[in-house]
This record gives sequence, structure tokens and C-alpha cells, in this order.
Amino acid sequence: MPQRVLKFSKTMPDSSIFVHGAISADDIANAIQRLSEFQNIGAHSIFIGQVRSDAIEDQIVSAIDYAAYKEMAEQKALELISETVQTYQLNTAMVQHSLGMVKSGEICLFVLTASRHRKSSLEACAYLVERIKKELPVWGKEILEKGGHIWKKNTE
Amino acid sequence: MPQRVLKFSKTMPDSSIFVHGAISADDIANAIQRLSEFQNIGAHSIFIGQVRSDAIEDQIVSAIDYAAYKEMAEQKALELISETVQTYQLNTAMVQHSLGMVKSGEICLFVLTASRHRKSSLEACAYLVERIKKELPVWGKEILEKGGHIWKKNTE
Amino acid sequence: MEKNRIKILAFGQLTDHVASSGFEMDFVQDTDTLKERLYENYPGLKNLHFSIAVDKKIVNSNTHLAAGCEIALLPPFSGG
Amino acid sequence: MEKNRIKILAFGQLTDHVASSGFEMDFVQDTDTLKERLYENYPGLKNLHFSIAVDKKIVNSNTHLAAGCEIALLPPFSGG
Repeated sequence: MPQRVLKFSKTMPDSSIFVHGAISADDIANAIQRLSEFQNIGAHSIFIGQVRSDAIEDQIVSAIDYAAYKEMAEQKALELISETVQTYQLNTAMVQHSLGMVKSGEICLFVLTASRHRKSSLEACAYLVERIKKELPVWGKEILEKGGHIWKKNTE
Repeated sequence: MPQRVLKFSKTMPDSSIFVHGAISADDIANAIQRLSEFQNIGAHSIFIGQVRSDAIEDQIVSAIDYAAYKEMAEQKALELISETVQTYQLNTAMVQHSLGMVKSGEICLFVLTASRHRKSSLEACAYLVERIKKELPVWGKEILEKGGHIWKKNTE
Repeated sequence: MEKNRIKILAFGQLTDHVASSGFEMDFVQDTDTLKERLYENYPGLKNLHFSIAVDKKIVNSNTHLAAGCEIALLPPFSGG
Repeated sequence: MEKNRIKILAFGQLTDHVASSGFEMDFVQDTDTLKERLYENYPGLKNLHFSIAVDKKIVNSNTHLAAGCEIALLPPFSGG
């Protein structure tokens, strides 16, 4: 009988979680496509963060300019990914975050968790998103349409 | 000031939730792309169901053949979508389910929930997936590699 | 279909025992009687769990049947 | 950089008050002393909340600084 349960690298030590500018829908399609090779995956949960054109004190946000303490963030992301994979017994998890300018309506965060069953992938996705928002040293500068900026706050 | 908060149809009464055969990664990318127009959306959560090549009593599942009580399922899906949109104050929610043959590694279910904030989109996605699995009159016939079939059971 | 007949749809595992395109039976007054007749005509159904939907709503207690109603036999769902 | 100097990285809102590329200060023994000096040199930082990371780990109590360590000032994160 052929080997059906393929090994999937549980973390991605070679590749950065950061991409320059917005994350495209095509990048996301490619990530999803890649997982079809792994026939022991039954469920993927994906979270996508999109820049909102919030009105702040009557000013419209036209973009967010993201900066990170890069080395610390990469290290932390790997730690969070492998902890999540272990805790929820995932096949794999992926994280991508934008650096630099991302316009309103564009995607700045992509998180994917894949497992045999829906429950673990859904719970793992919510858990990983929460930890990313709280623990990754990344900052968003909200660029206002009429000039100036306001520092983004993660409130929820 | 231009109208920034665009109206998004909360249900999709014109379109069916069913697609023939597997759902492609491109279909999913298109759905994600469409949401970039709506600059009041801050978070999408997506659930993807993929056919696993499970081993059942030493037999490998090579595909699932899906059938539905179609009119009842469409009606129920609209009900579940609009209830979820209201309960979680979403901008929108989408559901796609395969009918007919879907091979191992291919996608058979796509659920998307979009809202201003991550918490509601994540919770709504898990909620909607659970209700779809329990309440949509859809049946999967697991096709075995060496011939014959077993009726799929949703156990979790 | 004649007036004194009813059409019954069947899905999932039940289609191993009855035609997947559905079948007809003599008209019966209610769903309890329907079940009895089904078990008489298709003994294989006795060991299977299924709900009955009348006009696309699942009924949980004995329900009166009107002429021309749509009846469906639904084993546990297994979508996704 | 001279041995008796330390390099400090700053991020987010803090870069409205200090250079975003970071800046140098005279070497100090520990993070409590570091904070005092920062507030003397950049009074604008007093009203801002930030953590201090030493060699990429956030320190929650007064911490001894070694020569050549990497210090970063981190306001509340706002990624995603």
C-alpha cells in the first residue's frame, strides 16, 4: 500500500511571515491549493484581516503603514505556530503579515490552520489569531485621507 | 463626503449554495477578492472542508459522492445564513457545497463570514459550519478505491 | 400520479434499499401509518434511522398528510 | 558604536518622539536606570506606555544590562 499520510513541515523556518505590501487573494489561493496534496487534511480554517476605512474623528483611514521589530516577530511567530500545531494536533499552520503600506480593502493578515477535523482547525485558528494580535511586535500607523496619521490600537 | 459604507446583500437568494463537483481554490480567491470592495469589512473567517482519503476497515476512500434534498437544503441554508448574519452582526456570509463526485484532496465545503471585527467573524464561522453539518440535508457516499461504498457519518 | 397515491423521496443510505429517484405508495392518513407501511414493504428500512420531512419540514410527532404533499425520508445528514 | 554607549531601537508611537532608526545613549547598568535617562532626555515618552525588550525578550522587572545587548522600546502591539 502506498504511503498516504504525507509529512508536512510543521513550521516554516526558511520563510518569513512578512510580505511587502498587501497580501493578494492569489497568494491565498496558492496556499489553499498546496494543501490539496495532503489527503489526510479534512479541514482548513482561515482568518483574513482586511484594512477598514474607519472614520476616526471625522477623518477617513485610507491605508495602514505596518512596521515590525522583525527578528523578534519572526522568532515569536514560529513559537506561536509550533505551540498551536502541538496543542491542537494540527497538520500545519501558516501565518503571513504585511509590512509597509496596505490600502483600505486590501489584506494585511492571513492565518491558516489545517487538521483532520473541523473542531481543532476552527479553535486553533481563533487561538492563533488572538495570540498574533497580542504578542507579535508589529505596529500599524493609520494614514488619514486628508493627511496626518493616528497609531492603530488593537482594542477588542 | 462619498458613501463609504457600501451595502452588501446579506443573503444570496438568486444563487444556489450548490456547485457541481469540487470547489476550486480559484473560486475561493474570487470570493475573497469580491470582499475587498467593502471597506467596512475588517475580518473574514473561512472554513474549507477537504475530502480525506480515510482508511475504513483497510479500504481507502478515493472520493465522496454528495447528494442533497436540494430544495430543502437551499431553503435551510438561507435560513442558517441569515440567522448567523443577524446573530453575529456580520457584513455578509457565504456557503458553497459540492454535489456529485469530489476526489480525495479536493474541496467540498466553503463557508465565509465577514464582519468589522475578528471576534464576531471567527465565532460566526464556527457556528455556521456546525449548523451546516448538522442541519443541511446532504449525504456523502464514500467511494472506496477497491470498489464499493460506505455511507459517510458526521461523528465529531 | 393518481390522487390516491403518494410520492416518497429517499436519500443517503436509504437508497441502498429503495429507488433513489423516489417511489410511490397508496395514500395514508398520517406519518405513523406511513412508517408502518414502509416497514411492511421495505423490511430493510427497519434497522435504519431516518426522519420524515413533510413539505420540506422535519416532523417529530405523528402528522396528518394532505393530498399532494411532498414526503421525504432523511437518514442522518453527512454533508461537508 | 563605542563600548560605553548603548543602541536603542524604538517602534510605533514612540517614533513620533525619537528617531525610528533608533538612537544611542551612554551605557547604563539596568533597565530602571535606562527608563530614568530616557524620560530625562525625551520627556515626551513619559505619557506613553511601552515595554522594554532586552535581546528580543520583554523584561517585566528591573534587569541588568550587558555590554552589546540589544534594547528595544515597544509600545502596545497593533498588528493585523
